Amino acid sequence: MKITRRNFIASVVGGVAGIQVTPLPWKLTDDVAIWTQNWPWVPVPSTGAVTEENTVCNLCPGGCGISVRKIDERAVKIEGRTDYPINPGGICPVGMGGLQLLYDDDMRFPGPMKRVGARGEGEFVNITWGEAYDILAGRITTLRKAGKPEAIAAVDGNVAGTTTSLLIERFMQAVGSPNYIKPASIIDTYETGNLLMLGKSNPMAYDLENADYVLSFGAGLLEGWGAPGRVMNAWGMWHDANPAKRKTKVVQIESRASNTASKADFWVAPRPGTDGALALGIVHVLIKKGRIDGRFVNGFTYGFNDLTSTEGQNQPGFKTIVLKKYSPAQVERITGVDAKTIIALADAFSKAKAPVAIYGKGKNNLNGSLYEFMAVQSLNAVAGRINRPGGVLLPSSLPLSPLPDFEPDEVAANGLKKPRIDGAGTPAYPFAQSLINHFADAINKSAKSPVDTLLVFSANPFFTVPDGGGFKNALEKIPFIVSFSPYRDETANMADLILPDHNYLEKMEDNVWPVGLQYPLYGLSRPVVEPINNTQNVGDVVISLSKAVGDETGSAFPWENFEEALQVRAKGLFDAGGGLVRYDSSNPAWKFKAFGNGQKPSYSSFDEMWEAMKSGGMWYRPVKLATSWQGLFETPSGKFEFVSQKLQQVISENSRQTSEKAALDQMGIRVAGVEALMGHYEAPKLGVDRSKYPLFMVPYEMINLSGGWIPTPPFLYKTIFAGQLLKNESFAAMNPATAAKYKLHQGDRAVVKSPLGQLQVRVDLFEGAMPGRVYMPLGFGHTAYDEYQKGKGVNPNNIVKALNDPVSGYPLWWNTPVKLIKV
Amino acid sequence: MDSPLLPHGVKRCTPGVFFLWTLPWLALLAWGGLSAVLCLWKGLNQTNMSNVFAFALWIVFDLAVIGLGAGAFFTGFLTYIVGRKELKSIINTAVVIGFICYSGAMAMLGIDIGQPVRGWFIFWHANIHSMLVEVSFCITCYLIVLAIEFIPLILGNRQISKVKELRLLGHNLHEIMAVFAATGTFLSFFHQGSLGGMFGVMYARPFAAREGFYIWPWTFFLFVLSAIACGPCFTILCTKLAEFLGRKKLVPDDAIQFLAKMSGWLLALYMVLKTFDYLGWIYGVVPRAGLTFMDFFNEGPYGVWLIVAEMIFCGFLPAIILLTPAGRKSQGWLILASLLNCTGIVLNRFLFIIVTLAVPVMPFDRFWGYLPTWQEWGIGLAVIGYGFLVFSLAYRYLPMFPKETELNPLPVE
Amino acid sequence: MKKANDHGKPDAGHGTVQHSGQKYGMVIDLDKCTGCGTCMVACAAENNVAVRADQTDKERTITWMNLYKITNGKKFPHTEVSYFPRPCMHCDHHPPCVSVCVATATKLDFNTGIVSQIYTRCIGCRYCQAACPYGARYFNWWDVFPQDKGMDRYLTPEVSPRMRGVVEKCTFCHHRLMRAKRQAYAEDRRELEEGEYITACTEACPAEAITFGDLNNSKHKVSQLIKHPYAFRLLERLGTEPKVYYLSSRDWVRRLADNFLPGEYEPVVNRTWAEDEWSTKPGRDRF
Amino acid sequence: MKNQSNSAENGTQSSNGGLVPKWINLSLIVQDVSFFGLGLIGALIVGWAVFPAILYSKQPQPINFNHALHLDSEVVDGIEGDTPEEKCQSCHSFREDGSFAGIPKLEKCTECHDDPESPLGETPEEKAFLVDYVGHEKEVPWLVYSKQPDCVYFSHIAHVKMGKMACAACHGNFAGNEKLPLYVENRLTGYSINIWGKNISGLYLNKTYADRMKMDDCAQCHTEKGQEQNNACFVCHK
Repeated sequence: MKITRRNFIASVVGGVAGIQVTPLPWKLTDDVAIWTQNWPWVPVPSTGAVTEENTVCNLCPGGCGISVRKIDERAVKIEGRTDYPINPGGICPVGMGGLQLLYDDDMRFPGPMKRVGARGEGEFVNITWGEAYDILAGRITTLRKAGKPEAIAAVDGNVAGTTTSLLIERFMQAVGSPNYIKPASIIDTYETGNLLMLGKSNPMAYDLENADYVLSFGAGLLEGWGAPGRVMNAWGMWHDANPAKRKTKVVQIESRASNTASKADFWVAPRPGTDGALALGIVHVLIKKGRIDGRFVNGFTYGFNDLTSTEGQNQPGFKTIVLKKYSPAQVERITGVDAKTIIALADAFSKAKAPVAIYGKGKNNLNGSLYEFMAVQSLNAVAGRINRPGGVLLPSSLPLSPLPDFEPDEVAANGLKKPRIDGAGTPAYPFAQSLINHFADAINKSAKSPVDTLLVFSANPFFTVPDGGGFKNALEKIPFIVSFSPYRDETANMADLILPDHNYLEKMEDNVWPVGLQYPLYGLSRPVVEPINNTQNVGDVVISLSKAVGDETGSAFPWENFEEALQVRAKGLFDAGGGLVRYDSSNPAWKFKAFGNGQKPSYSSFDEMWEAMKSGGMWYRPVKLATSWQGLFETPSGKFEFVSQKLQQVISENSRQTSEKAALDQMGIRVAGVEALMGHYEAPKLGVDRSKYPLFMVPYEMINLSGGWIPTPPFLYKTIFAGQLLKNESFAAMNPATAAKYKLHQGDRAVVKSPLGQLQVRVDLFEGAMPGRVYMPLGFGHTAYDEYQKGKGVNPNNIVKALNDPVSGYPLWWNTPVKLIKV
Repeated sequence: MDSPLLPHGVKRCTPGVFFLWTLPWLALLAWGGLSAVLCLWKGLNQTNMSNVFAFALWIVFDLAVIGLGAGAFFTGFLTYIVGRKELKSIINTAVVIGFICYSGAMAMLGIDIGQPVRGWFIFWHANIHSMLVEVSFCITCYLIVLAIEFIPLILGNRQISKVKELRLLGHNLHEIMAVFAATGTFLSFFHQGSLGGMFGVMYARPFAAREGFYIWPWTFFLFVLSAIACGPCFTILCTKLAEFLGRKKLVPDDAIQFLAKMSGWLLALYMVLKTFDYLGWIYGVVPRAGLTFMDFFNEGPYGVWLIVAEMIFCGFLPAIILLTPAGRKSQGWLILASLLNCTGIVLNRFLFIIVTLAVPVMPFDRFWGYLPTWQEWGIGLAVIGYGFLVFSLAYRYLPMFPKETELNPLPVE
Repeated sequence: MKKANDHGKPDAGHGTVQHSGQKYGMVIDLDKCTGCGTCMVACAAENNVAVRADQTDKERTITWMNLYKITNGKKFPHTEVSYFPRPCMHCDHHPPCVSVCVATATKLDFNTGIVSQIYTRCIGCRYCQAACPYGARYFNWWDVFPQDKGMDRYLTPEVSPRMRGVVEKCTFCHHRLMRAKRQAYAEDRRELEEGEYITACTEACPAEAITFGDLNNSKHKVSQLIKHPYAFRLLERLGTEPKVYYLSSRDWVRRLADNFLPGEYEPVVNRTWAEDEWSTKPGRDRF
Repeated sequence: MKNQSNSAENGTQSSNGGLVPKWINLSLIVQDVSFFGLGLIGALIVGWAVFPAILYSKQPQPINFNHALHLDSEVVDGIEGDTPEEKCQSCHSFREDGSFAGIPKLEKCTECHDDPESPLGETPEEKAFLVDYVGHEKEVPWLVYSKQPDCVYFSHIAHVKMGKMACAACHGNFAGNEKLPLYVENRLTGYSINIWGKNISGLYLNKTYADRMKMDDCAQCHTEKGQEQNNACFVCHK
């Protein structure tokens, strides 16, 4: 019988009716919903055994104690340690985002690579470690054979004194090149200053935790200065909810309402670069009011009172000069801070039980000004805050054993006699270790690059040097560049050869004396995860490389591997004795104890100590004062020198060839006589037509944005405010009054133009910005890494026109004359 | 060529012309279709909605059309429950419009939620405390009711009614239509109300929050009232549009006039209550939240003018026109009034949704603005296209206007 | 203020209740807060929060813990900046988001005081976002997880990654409570010590500005801190009864925590405090 | 509408003739019913037989582990414990932090099966196991019957140790298994059938907790045991 349309409909109706009483429609509805709950493209993190591995964060010289939470072999979270002296519990945002630096493939090199694309494109192909060594060792050997080892140069971003940096420096000496360059950081300013005033380049030791009045000259306490973990923890203590426990007052001296300035108890805003004058203004008031520490000043200082020169004539001393030149009224003219405030500051400082004046410039990444630092130290000295609880302490450096001496071979010896390309240590910059800006200038000035092969370690000078893009240009001229960076940073993209280091969580490394800490601490980080890429610890690489170059160089590195080298140095810690390798936060290392702190070392042999250090990550000694003033200062006078005789000697030596005037000019000093030998203020000679560039551009640093060679973990961009970055445009903060002059409103686009270049930004109207200044954040404007960073904002370093800081020769990066052009 | 499908004794344009007429609406539908695919496939990142504007254009459209569609249940109520015979000549139109509005709204909601496939959780895991659940339940049920009310009309098609069973079915449905009208009225009352309740209960959003009676904030009742006040006007507008386009009278004046008068009274009543609502809000809720009325408008594009427009020009003005016999009897004024009335309800919904979300509650939070993407417009406009299409089809092939033949007798050949 | 609680909508069965068990809450000291953003990063890292290439789209990025920047609006050099770290407030009285949820995907647990959010139940209608005055709820507009970059390797199994189209929010790191309980059970304990369960942001804050604990337990530090004269909550007068408290010695900061009609705000200095455990000196004097 | 009602009237008039209205055609009705039935039956077959067959995939375990054998103290010693739970935990153990290790890793097996060359028994399964896994130090890719989706948090220690529940209460009696059952997975949801339940209809007459591991079952058990507070969402969801 044929099926009519009617029959068909009937059966369909039957089917529809029937299907309702089967699971099909109902279970399907349910299952489809369940499917959306388990979409295959949504990752399901694997489970497993949980472990917490303790180590030390080496993303900045601060060196916080961290513990990495692992699921089987996978690291899933970084947390602060409570059993580490620096940071009881917390860490900074960059450290917190560290795992993204470990696991973001696009940000890292998979292994040794060779450039194939044009420079800067970041096009590389994989090679083996063997090939990598051959290429590099071959090149070095050729240069040595040609008798031009000095054509090899190294830029080393590792903190001075770390074993890695010592090995790199040693390697340069072994191959025979004097051109070992380090980017200037605040540490260099401290050490030079201490060398002049204390006679030894001591680590800076501010006893913040025991101070009750912290007068911070530009130190970005909350922007990442010192050891951020330590400083912010101190900040928490200073602001205890219980007023009874809230003893410490913080005063921030800075031209912009930074977090530190806003959160401080009081904010003083002098013009950028005039902090020194303000410090001396306060000294002036203290002297006037007789609130100086006579015992210290008379007993243990040199140059406070008038001096008699070698020729026997009377010269004004520190006191006379300060009284003459730095009265509140005069200082008000220089700094723009009104005299009343200066007097009030002096009163508060002298009334406080344990005040301390600290010096800094934002984070530690960049240098400060030598004379400014000396002025601030003078304030501490006048108030007798040297080697006093809560003041500036004078601990001796870590008792690490030096690496054994070695005899450079002939080639090397000759090479080392050649002058440094950057002119550091020459009469012009007698105290500078290295001058990265001048290094770049020298290359840019010469027709053919004096550097043939550049080795870059833990640094990204292309991005971080405040030189208006000078280093970038230099890189283009250098024939062969080798990067040891684990990250695809700008400098690495310029490189011809990549020998990638481990990520900081994959490697063993030491952390020597976190910036500003008041007691000796040696941090030791260890691998907490297996290397995920084909990388090698740069320490080991240098050792292998030296052997690959030849026996002469190899003989300078008599160690199997990097850990051995670490042990050699750590031996000194053991021999010194009394070091602790375990920490209990209930007994803080910064607390002064009547009879020591009663803690005894928990080890009896070096090996025990070493194992304990590897698991605990530390060796430290609790804070203590130098008991005797004898030999505390290693200056010619054996005292704290307001007026530096070391500097005097150098100047007089230099003057011998020429005139004193010429000698001073050469060093960039614009005052003469005793004043040139002490902390003072001198207006920089801009050499720019201010009518063309009426404003100043001041780069500023943020704690939630990595301005250094370490990339910023993507998570941190969540913490960036709309007024700092929007889509791919970064903002320049300026005072509404300033903006109004250029008819600029919130969010408007404008070009910031300096003699060295221009950058387009968007305008952020900020009442906390000093009128006449344009503030730009450091850390944006990367042209490398991955989609999270590339092309986000602009990098102020590219337009910084930095003058030389007198004597030290480091760049004055905080005062670039600019103009604004509305777009 | 489709003449056998056309109702008896009416004049309709040629299929060609009709096809041309549908083109723009089909285009809108296509646009909407594309947008819908994008939103379902790629997710709601296709829209400009954000964590601030969690509700946006689509919800405004939803609430607006559901409000305008209220003509269906209210006319049904008047026709079958109250028994106003003259409305029989317009009830079909009202039902069709209602059906269009509700089905359109449902479609939009389906795309608006982030996990459409889980939509049925609303019913399965219902949270009885949520006004939105009440809305969902009632709207779904009422859509079914509307469909049932629509059936007899469809069965009235010349060809379909040739089948005896279907003809009878349609006839019988007609007999019991009162039951559905009653159900519809009940359901509508609650979901129209809950739609208002949705916003009134947001007690942490001072701009929307309202006092209320037992579990119902005042907005609950106001939304019902505003809906039945403007629903009929929308029906009138649609009829007038159809009459204008068909160049003929379709509905006797008595029906129109009665609806207009009802609208007028209800609107007037609504405006009075709404005035009290605003006053109560301005002097109660707002200061209690530490704010003043103007605080809501000191930033952004959404100024106080919105409220002025809602109350004066789209509220009292149309009410007065509709209540003055002369006003509602003159074609022009009637249409103007209806237009204003409908605009008023849309404005009201807009205020409750967009402005509520645009105004920050935390003093240090900023004011946010919002502009829809073409995908959002696409889906919104598609509903309009869909409406025109269904309405035109119904008009062409179904006896939507029973009085049409009577009002326009064909010339005897 | 009490009045404010009673107005508003019928108790959706989620009204202020006598918490049978714990009532976890948080106190954030804004004087200690340095605005560094570690809490935000710690939160994102702890809870597998998605991160996209463009995080500046503040209307759509996900930040369970969000930092709001506020200034006193004074002219240079008297300008001050401060920050409001804003997790979910875990409102205790009839949380605005809970009663509106259509699918019962979010609830207030009376035994912990924590407002839960179940991603697999959420249908993404976003009514809760509209109802929350704190902007604490975030919708997953995208379906992103940087698997391709290998960044899914740091995802923790303790929090399930969210799929597109659902709402998520701060959970007070509820998984850490589970973790702590599991540990306690392993040690044959049922009760938790103070500090055994704290959120990731509490743990991470380098200034120790965040305190977390049981508000029902008078021994816990939080229940003492909330009695501090400087203690206040966000939008208190709406009657949501947040379980997140703030401390600030600065009046301009406290004033910004809620809306006030002229003359309504009374500075803390004039307020005397019953248990005179803390003095009420204004924290920020000139020097 | 007018003309419609007219036509309806005509219809009824015409039916006055016979007992059955003229327009009712019996043969037609019979036809309709039978075709309706056909459709119905077809649908039932599709819904109850074909659909489940398509929906679920079946796979065997990589190694057919014999629980019964291992737990037979005559044959295997070293699996200590007085209670069944302790016996289970000697392989399916808790970690120090209270988390549950679940199916043991290879290292657990190799505590006894340490030498790939010398099997302890003579079953082919063991030989295969020794060669393929112990030999290559490769983890066995076990298929987990009771694997909950990622959104679920389950604390074994809370149930087994603190709640004193028997493993078998939820997992059924695996101890007695000579063979491992096939692993049956829902193709659409990826759920093991042990979670949603073997009964495709989801309707059980007298269900035991070993039949299913759905949320409702957890909630029901909590309620029965007076643990309502543990029905709070976050107790079991993450």
